[in-house]
Amino acid sequence: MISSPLQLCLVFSSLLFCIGLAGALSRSNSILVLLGIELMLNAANLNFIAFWRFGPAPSPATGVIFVTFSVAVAAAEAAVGLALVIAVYRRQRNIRLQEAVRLKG
Amino acid sequence: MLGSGLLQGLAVTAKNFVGSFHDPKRLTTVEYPEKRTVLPEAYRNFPFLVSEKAEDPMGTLRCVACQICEKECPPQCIYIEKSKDKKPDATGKMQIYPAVFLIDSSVCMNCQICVEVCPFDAIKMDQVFEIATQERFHALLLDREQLAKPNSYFHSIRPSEAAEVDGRLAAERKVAEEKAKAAALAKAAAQAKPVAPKTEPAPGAASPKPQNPA
Amino acid sequence: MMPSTPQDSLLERAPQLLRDLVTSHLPEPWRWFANSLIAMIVILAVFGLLFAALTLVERKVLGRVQNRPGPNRTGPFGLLQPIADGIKMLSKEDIVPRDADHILHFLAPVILLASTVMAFAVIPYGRHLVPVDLDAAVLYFFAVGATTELAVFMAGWSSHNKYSLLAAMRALAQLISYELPLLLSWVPVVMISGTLSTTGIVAAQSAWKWGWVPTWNVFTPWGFAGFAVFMVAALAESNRSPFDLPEAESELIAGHLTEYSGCKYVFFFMAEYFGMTALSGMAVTLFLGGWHAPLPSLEFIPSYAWFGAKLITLLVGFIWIRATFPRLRIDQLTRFAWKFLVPLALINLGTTAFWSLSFGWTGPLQLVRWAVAIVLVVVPFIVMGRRLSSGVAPRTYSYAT
Amino acid sequence: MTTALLLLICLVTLGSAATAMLLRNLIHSVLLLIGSWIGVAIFYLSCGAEFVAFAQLLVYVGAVSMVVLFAVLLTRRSRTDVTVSADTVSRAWSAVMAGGAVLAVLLYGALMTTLPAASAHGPAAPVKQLGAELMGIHAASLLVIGMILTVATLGSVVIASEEPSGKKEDAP
Repeated sequence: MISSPLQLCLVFSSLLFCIGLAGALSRSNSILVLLGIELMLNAANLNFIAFWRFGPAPSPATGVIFVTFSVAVAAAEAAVGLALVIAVYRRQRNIRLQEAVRLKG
Repeated sequence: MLGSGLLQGLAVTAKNFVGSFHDPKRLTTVEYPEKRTVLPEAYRNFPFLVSEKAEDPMGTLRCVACQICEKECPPQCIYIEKSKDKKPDATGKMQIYPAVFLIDSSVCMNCQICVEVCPFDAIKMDQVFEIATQERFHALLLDREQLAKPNSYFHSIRPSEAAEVDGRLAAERKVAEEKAKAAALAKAAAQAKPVAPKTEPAPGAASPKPQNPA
Repeated sequence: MMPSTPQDSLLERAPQLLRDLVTSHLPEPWRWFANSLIAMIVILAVFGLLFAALTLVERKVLGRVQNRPGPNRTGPFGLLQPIADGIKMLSKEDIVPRDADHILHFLAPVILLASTVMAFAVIPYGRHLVPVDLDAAVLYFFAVGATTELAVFMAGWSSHNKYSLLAAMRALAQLISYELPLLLSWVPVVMISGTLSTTGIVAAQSAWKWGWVPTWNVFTPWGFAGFAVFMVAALAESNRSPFDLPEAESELIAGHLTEYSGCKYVFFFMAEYFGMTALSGMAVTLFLGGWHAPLPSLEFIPSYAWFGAKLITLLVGFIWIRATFPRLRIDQLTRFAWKFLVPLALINLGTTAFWSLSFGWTGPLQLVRWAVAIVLVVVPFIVMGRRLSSGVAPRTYSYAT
Repeated sequence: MTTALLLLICLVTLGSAATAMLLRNLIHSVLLLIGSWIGVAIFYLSCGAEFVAFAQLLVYVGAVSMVVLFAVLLTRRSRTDVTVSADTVSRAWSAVMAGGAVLAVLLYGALMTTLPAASAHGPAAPVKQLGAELMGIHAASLLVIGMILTVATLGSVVIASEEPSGKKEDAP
């Protein structure tokens, strides 16, 4: 069934994606949720490189450039996300996701 | 300018680094066990007993067990026991000698008071500082045999002071000999004219008692 | 490894000949494997010995600077001191605190040493002596360098000791705030030589101007500024002398290394020296013309000898600086990085842009180009230098003559 | 031999990612996740994209891991606060079910569709070509990325810093 290495990469990235998704959904600690999202982002990047490497097109480096940009954006997102987590922690002393419901500033 | 202080600092360390190779004034450390610095003459450490002759230290000890130093020692670290019999000392006079002479070097504070009060120059300050011992108590209690060192050693560590002490002792010995000679002469004269009046030889014999050195 | 051209001297081709002697008969996949294995073993051996010698040279130079002979008890002139230190360190008991996180406690030195040694893979030691010729070699070098921060954090956290965690935070603050000027300072070199691969950068510095002046990057205004910023940041990155706050003995005992003893401490100690050597090796490659000889007439000396000579001068420079400067406080240290080094490195980017744009100028314009470049480098240095120490009155020093 | 190595890297990355999501100790799970990021970087290397691998290594393992670890340290009250309390089993089960469903859809898509044959030689992306394209076609997006990064860092500093309003917080 897994004939070409491209399919191997696709299987690998979708597995990684689902681990990230399951992790993000199951854990109540917001830092782990953020890390789950980070994992899903990595899985997406993986697909880009897989298609660039094993894909049909000769070699436009758009896939590689796309991944560079997405790594940069993911870093910015991680920074802002964790800043939010710290702000939430300062508000309610613990970072359990279920208890972050108060919208008052 | 920002970097100028830094560069001056680097220049100083460079000068020190280069200087330490050729400038003896800079490299002052002496590599101790192999090379030793010459100790200043007045350096003193623990006391030692002076004996006249090296081959028979116990026989020719100058110390006459007068126990002045034992009384004078501030930390009371000297312990002397007088001998029962007498033996001739350096000037030939029959003197008591110390049967037991102990100095507790762990208590002694090198104050040299015993040397100053000793009328017979029997105890002097040594210059030995490598006295580490394995054992804490008995090894630091120095007895007569360990303390006695020949006069020649005293000359080697303190030439000027030893010479001055020897000069004084020799002068003293000469005075004592003349007295002895004069006393012997007077006695001989007394026996030669037994009929001579009784009172004349008595004062002669009393006067030549050796005075204590200052 | 590039094939060695026949016109090189025998000494020049010697390392490659020796290696081919051993691996030439192996079939292809195993031959590549054997070659890289030999490269690894040679790197570890050479830099292991250099580490041992460096500890001795450091203590000797520090001693001589303070007018004392330095270690001379073990062996003639103290030459066996590294062995003595090694035996002492390895025979010491390895104490791990009871509540420590044993896995992390063990992993921290391993990761630190692994990532530091991995950085040696891309430095060109000689004309044909490049262990791995990567296309993005310089980026690889600093990417691997970035993982050392992880190891510092793990060491601080896993020793279950308030003070070592605090010290790890201070060390991380220093490492992160000096990683930026470190990365920014070599961007001009890449802009001018147009490639990220270390062999390409060294090749770009191979020309001779007027027949005898080598065109190393350090002899250009932007190159000199970049070299200065790189060396200061390298000092901070490898926790050396004026920036050795993380393991300052007088303050936090041994910082994040307090709970380490015996073999693990030797790993940290070795990783610091390997980091210092790797960073100065990269400085030689980027700014001092890698393995090129300073004069064309000295070309007959093999290239790896030149690389070694430059490396050792830089290392002795590290030790010299350690012997001279007092330690910086944490606030001075970060203020110096953010308020002085980062702006200086950014302005240096501008200078290099001007330098590459004015590439075509010839004749009198060449002087104008140099003058403008020098002004662009010196003026910000003086202005920011004055602003940096504006609050402090000029101190008067009386130096020991 | 290379596909075997590739497989090994994939398994290691998946393993560390999965255990990262299951562990109680927060620091251990973050470090395991950093291990999976390194696995992904090695995967990029084996695919020949050197620049991206080192960029991932530098950005994720160098910087983002530090941000995450500092966040973990800042949001805990005491030493033992690092071990997170167990989640309810039902929540875990529903998450795994959702993940499984998504996985099924993705795997179906990946395995059933006929994908075009891979191009003959492995494409190379030398850094010089990347640089030329970044400065050429994608110059605008490069500036936008620069803008995003500066805004993100400034914003996160403002969000995470103490409130200047001096409102009395309850002692931690």
